[in-house]
Amino acid sequence: MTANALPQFIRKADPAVLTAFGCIILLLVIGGIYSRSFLSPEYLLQQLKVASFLGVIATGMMLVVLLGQIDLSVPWTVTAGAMMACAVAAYGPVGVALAIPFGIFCGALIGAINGIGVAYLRIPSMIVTLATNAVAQGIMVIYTGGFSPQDSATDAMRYLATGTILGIPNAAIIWLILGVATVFVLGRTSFGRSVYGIGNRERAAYLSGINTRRIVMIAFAASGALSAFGGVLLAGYASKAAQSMGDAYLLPAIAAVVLGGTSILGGRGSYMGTVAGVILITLLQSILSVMQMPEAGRQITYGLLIILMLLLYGRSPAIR
Amino acid sequence: MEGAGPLFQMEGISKSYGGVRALQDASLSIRAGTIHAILGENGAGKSTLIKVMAGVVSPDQGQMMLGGNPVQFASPAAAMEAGIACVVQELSLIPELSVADNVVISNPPQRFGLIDRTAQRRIAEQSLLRAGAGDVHPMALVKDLPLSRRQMVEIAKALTRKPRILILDEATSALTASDVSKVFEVLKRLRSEGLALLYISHRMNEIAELADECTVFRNGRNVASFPAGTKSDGEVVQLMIGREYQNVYPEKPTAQADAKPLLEVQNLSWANRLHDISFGVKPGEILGLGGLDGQGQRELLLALFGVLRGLEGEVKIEGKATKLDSPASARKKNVGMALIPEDRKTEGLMLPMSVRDNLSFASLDMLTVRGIVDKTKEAQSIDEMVKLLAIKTGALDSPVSSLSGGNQQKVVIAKWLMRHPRIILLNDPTRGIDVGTKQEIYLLMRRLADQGAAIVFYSTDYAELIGCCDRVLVMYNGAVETELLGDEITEHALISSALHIRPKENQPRERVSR
Amino acid sequence: YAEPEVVSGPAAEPDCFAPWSADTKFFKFPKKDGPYRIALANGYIANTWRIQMVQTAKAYAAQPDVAAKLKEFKVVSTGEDVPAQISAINNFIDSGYDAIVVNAQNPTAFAPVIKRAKEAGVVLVAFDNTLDTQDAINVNVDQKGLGVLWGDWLVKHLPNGGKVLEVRGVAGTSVDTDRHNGIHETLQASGKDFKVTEVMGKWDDGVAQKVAADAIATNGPFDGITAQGGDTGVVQAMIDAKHPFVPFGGETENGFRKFCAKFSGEGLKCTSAGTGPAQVAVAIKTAIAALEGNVVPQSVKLPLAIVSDPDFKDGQDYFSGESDNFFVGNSFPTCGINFTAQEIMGQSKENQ
Amino acid sequence: MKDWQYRLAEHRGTLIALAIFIVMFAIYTANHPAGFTANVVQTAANKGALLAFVAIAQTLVVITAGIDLSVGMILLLTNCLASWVVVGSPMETAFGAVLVLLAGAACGALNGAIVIYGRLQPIVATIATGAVFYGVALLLRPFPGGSVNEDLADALTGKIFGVVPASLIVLLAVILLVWIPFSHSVYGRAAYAAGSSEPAAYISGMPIRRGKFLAYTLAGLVAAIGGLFLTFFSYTGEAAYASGNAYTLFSIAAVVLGGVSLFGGKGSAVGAVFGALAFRTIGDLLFVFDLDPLWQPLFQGLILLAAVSLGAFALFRVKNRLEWFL
Ligand SMILES: Nc1ncnc2c1ncn2[C@@H]1O[C@H](COP(=O)(O)OP(=O)(O)OP(=O)(O)O)[C@@H](O)[C@H]1O
Ligand SMILES: Nc1ncnc2c1ncn2[C@@H]1O[C@H](COP(=O)(O)OP(=O)(O)OP(=O)(O)O)[C@@H](O)[C@H]1O
Ligand SMILES: [Mg+2]
Ligand SMILES: [Mg+2]
Repeated sequence: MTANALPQFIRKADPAVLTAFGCIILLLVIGGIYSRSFLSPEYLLQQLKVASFLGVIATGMMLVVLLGQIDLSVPWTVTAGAMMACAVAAYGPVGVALAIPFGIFCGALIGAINGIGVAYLRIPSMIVTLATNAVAQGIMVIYTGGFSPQDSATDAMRYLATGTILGIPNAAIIWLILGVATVFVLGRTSFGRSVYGIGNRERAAYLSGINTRRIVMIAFAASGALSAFGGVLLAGYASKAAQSMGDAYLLPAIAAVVLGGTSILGGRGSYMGTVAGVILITLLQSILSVMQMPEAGRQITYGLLIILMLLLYGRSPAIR
Repeated sequence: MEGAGPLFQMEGISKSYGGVRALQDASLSIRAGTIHAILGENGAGKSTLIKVMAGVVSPDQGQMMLGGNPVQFASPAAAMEAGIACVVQELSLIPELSVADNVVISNPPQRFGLIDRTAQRRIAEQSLLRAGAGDVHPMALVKDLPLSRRQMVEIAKALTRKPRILILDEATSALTASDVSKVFEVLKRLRSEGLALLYISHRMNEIAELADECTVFRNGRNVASFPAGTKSDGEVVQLMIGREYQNVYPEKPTAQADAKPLLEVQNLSWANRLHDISFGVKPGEILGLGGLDGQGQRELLLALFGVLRGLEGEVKIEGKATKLDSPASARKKNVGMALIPEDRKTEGLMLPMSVRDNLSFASLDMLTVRGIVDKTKEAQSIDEMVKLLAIKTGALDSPVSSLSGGNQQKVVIAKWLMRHPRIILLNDPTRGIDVGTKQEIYLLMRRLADQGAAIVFYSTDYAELIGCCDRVLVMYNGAVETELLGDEITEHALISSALHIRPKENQPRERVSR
Repeated sequence: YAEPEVVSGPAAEPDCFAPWSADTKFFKFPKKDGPYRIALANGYIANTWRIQMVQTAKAYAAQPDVAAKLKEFKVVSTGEDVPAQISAINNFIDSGYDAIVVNAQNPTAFAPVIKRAKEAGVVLVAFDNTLDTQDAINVNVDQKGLGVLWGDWLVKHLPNGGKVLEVRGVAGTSVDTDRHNGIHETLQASGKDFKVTEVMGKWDDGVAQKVAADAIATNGPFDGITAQGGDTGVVQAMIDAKHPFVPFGGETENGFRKFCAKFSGEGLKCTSAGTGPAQVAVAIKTAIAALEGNVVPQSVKLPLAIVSDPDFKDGQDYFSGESDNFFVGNSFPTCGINFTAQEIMGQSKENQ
Repeated sequence: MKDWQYRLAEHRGTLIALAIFIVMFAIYTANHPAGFTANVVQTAANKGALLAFVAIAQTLVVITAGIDLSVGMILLLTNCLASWVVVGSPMETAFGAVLVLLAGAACGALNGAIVIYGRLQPIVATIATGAVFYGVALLLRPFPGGSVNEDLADALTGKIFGVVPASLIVLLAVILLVWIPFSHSVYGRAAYAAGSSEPAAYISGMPIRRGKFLAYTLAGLVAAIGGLFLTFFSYTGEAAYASGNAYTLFSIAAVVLGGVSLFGGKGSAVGAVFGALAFRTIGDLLFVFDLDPLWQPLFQGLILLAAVSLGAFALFRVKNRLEWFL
């Protein structure tokens, strides 16, 4: 039974996902040749933990990309989520208890504004999310400049981001739970089906009686919430929130989703691919950083490797 | 002018898409100065054949000869160079460019290396005129034109290339009778000028009027070639579908029960395009919408389906005034409406998605429990529909884009029938569909009506309206011009109302634009 | 307006306006009557340092004795884009401001503006990221000296050399390069065997923490650490990896100093020095002095706010109850500028 | 409809951008302490022209339904290169400038090759090439510095006859010598057509590959003109990552404000130029309104949000909901 299940699983898997996982193994082998410590469990678990933050953020990005949209408001949504969660923790035990949900809620709010812009005002997502990012930044600047809000993470945030259960980082467990939920939502719920449908052809989805605007709106709100949750975890990891802590997550999130075989045009892509993309990007960044290459060389290698991997499996079909 | 050897020959052409054999050892031979018709049911491989001819698709096997010399086309541009122009089934116009830009697209006039807009305009005007589309403004954007006008532009575009071989793949499927007759004049003139024309259509009467020679395709092969007029329609259809051909239209019920109208429309108006429309449809009734294309029939259907904003007037379902402001509200249980949209590729289907996902897409709300899809129920419903409509597909998990036009259309219909709708709006559902499938659809419509559905059926094909409908509303300029009942539905009545023929007036035609 | 006269020192307030080096020129601008219109052309704003800096500038301009000399004090932040900042300065010049204080996005890019300011007789004072020029006043932090300080600290604590983790800043900036060179040259000059692992922390806690964690997992353990910024994150990475505490040369973030005080006994021997955002006040003070016709050095050397183990005192060198994110070291006593961190950032919600 | 109505419809996006710009600039100069003077216009023009070049570059790619997220990095790369080579005698300077333009065109061509022949999606392909270009810029200028022929720099950022900003003349020249010929050529039309409907363009036998390739290459070239200008403006080169990213994002905003459709096939670089100028004026408005410094970023964000939402008003006139979905 199991002997049969495995080849079936591999046969059904997207070649893009398989290649992405192949690239991960290749990277680890190269890293391992450079230094044995790249294969040490500590290092791998550490990467898994760090990848989880990007993984949570990329999950939201993937939802939006499946719709054929993009979310450029990630940087300041991450920051806002982190800062708001920490800030609310200053208000007594209730504040501490509400810290995480409140941070996520703020992200959902930003996402909802994106959603209104994209779904109801029909502004291209690339530009609404750019604008809301600027607005979120503005609000955070005023907020931290006016007085000094509490910005240290709560114990719960610390625990989620840095704790372990049986040696497995909690962050990775969270990502796993979130991932399973996402796979379920995308594959088995009418929301997920609608997301794919809208990504392929919104007009047809609308005429099929789907409330496409609501779905788009929910997807953006979810993306905002997940970015903010990523921010909350990052704050837990660093044990505090800080301005512009989300800057480093926008391009990697997009790259991870696309390296995982999700079409940037929407309608096609699997969550396993995103998982592979996230791990790939995290490992790549980490190995390049530790290999002591000067920044210039690192950037060039990073760029070239992404292009190379995409050329391996990320090409659109030829017209003929 | 005839009598010489064939101008173009194809031999042993095969083409497979994955597991699907679109063409299998097909051959064809066409002569200059003739119109060669290609017939075949949906998915027979006609479009694939001409795509090979036009350099759009490269064959897996086989040779092509042009004027006796072997040729191979690396791209559409190469085929064009060789004098083959193509009006394809999937329109090849660029929506954001103007009509003039599109017409001269393959070889725009240039001055100093830049496109000469004045000359381009002149050429475009001439071509449009030649194609019988002088009413299209050359500066209008293609995306703003109705489908029928786009088809005319497409023909004008092909003519601009001064081809030796002109291929029309269901070029007339979106056209109304008057446009068709204009196009026919053009085609006949071209034939007399010595062109070879390849003509694909599912409309037998068109082929009878035009063709000199016919070739029938079935399952990717050419099964017979014969001079036009040497076989009866019945024989031809039998060749196409490989079985006996019977009367196309199902029996109409003799008298309607005196039921209350299920759908009622009162004084419906919209944005200068629909004017004061009132009618009702009873359960079991098939109400036809007739008239020239673009007289508001599509808008009427969209209005009923909740797509249009700012409607005036009232829509009643079972006598209750009901506000329909989205397809979502129109498909609700208490309304139970379904719309088979105009353009299946952009409005009916998500082409890259699987047949399965497309089939269940409109019924997700009924197949889910608290938002979660019930897989068993879904599979059951899908099986039921595939059987009901005899959808031909390799695998349900293959993308719906790999189905032939007719089967795609069946998927669109099936996805709505899965909801068991009470009110069914059909927007030209048989466009580009072979006779066999058409017949299945007519039968289905009648069966649904007999089961108590109210059907509103718009068609550009008069014969269909006559054959299927219990009642026909002929529309003109956004209003109901005439209502024809039972035996009143004749070709003569349809055409004269459609053309708004009153003794004195002679309406000048406006330039078409939206 | 005439150009400033180049005169000989000393400056008007020699303790505050200390010249950068022995051969620094001194300027005497033609005296102008007050009150003055002064502008601050800031670049990027969305990080704690810059926010704190802007707040300090406002607070300083609002101090009664300063406010009395000012007719207008205007702040514009133009973001990361150098041309936008250049344009802002041009606009200030065209609008007739008397002095412009600038935190330059790029030290070399302002030559054309400096020219224009000079022609218009506007006093231009640069601070933090200063300008490569002899024609404007620079209020300088000795970035390389900072690197040297950290290098010396490590040399002192690691008499036999060892493995050092260097967490650098943003690639391609002069601050990063200067500090790195300071560290590098000092370690090399010591003659000891230092093996340095460099990673780029981008002066950001999150980034620094991640790269430090990676470096520890692959190249660790280290015998000493130095970081230019994001130091709190670096210490956090050590804690998370259960890396033993080692000598550390770092910046002046409150969070970092909190850690230094807390873990001093366990081996986290720190020196914390840097460039507090309050230097903007020195820059404004310099501008006013110049407008008043006082002698000022072309290049002012700011004192470093240095605190080293075991001298970290709560409530003075760090604030255990406050945010990790702000920069301590806001007082320049020689200039009469004595903001405490709380005055700027510490208006907590209770006293709002 | 009459001919002029079609023409108006064709240029609507550009005209709206022009109107937005004029209104904003009028508010700006009316409140500027120095008023509407040649100096104020020159300052605004220099800053605006720089973004306008990047916006033209972005437009070239966007009309093919692509997007160039590396455009800001090409700007940096060419800026760093220019700070090495555009110096010395007039001959050397001229040679250097040509070299810089070629380098930019090569970057664009690389993007084009990867997108067209490698068949990668432009968004990701250019994220990756952007990293490469930035790396090269950093190799050229590990830290800020370099120099430029200052006479040329001053001439091109100065005023002609003491009134007209030279940067605007250069901008006009780029439009006349690059954009107009391209958009009126067969390849330009192929680029538009590919952006509007690539399969249709392909079936129509248009030279889509060459058209798109040319568009990407010219985008690199125009971005390099921007890079040159940045060098003239600042006399130096700097590989500032954040600044490169900012230009990329600004160029997208400018292009949208300029009525260019991000879905491809529609819009004009002239509109994008006005979009860029309008976008820059948003920043300038800070200067004339006495806002608390901490409120400035929010103010800018809100104006941007409002400006991009302007297009949504047309939505309320849409009577057929299907038009929401293109
Ligand atoms: N791009 C494609 N990918 C996979 N299968 C295809 C593709 N195009 C066509 N086919 C298959 O090839 C067969 C022939 O299709 P073709 O479009 O040539 O039929 P046709 O005779 O033109 O039918 P219709 O009358 O419906 O237009 C069909 O079975 C179709 O499913
Ligand atoms: N979008 C496309 N996807 C895949 N193949 C294409 C596409 N467009 C063109 N081709 C192929 O590229 C070749 C040249 O096509 P086309 O004439 O459009 O390009 P060109 O720019 O004129 O030529 P080239 O790029 O080869 O110099 C043809 O073989 C065609 O099959
Ligand atoms: Mg066909
Ligand atoms: Mg068909």
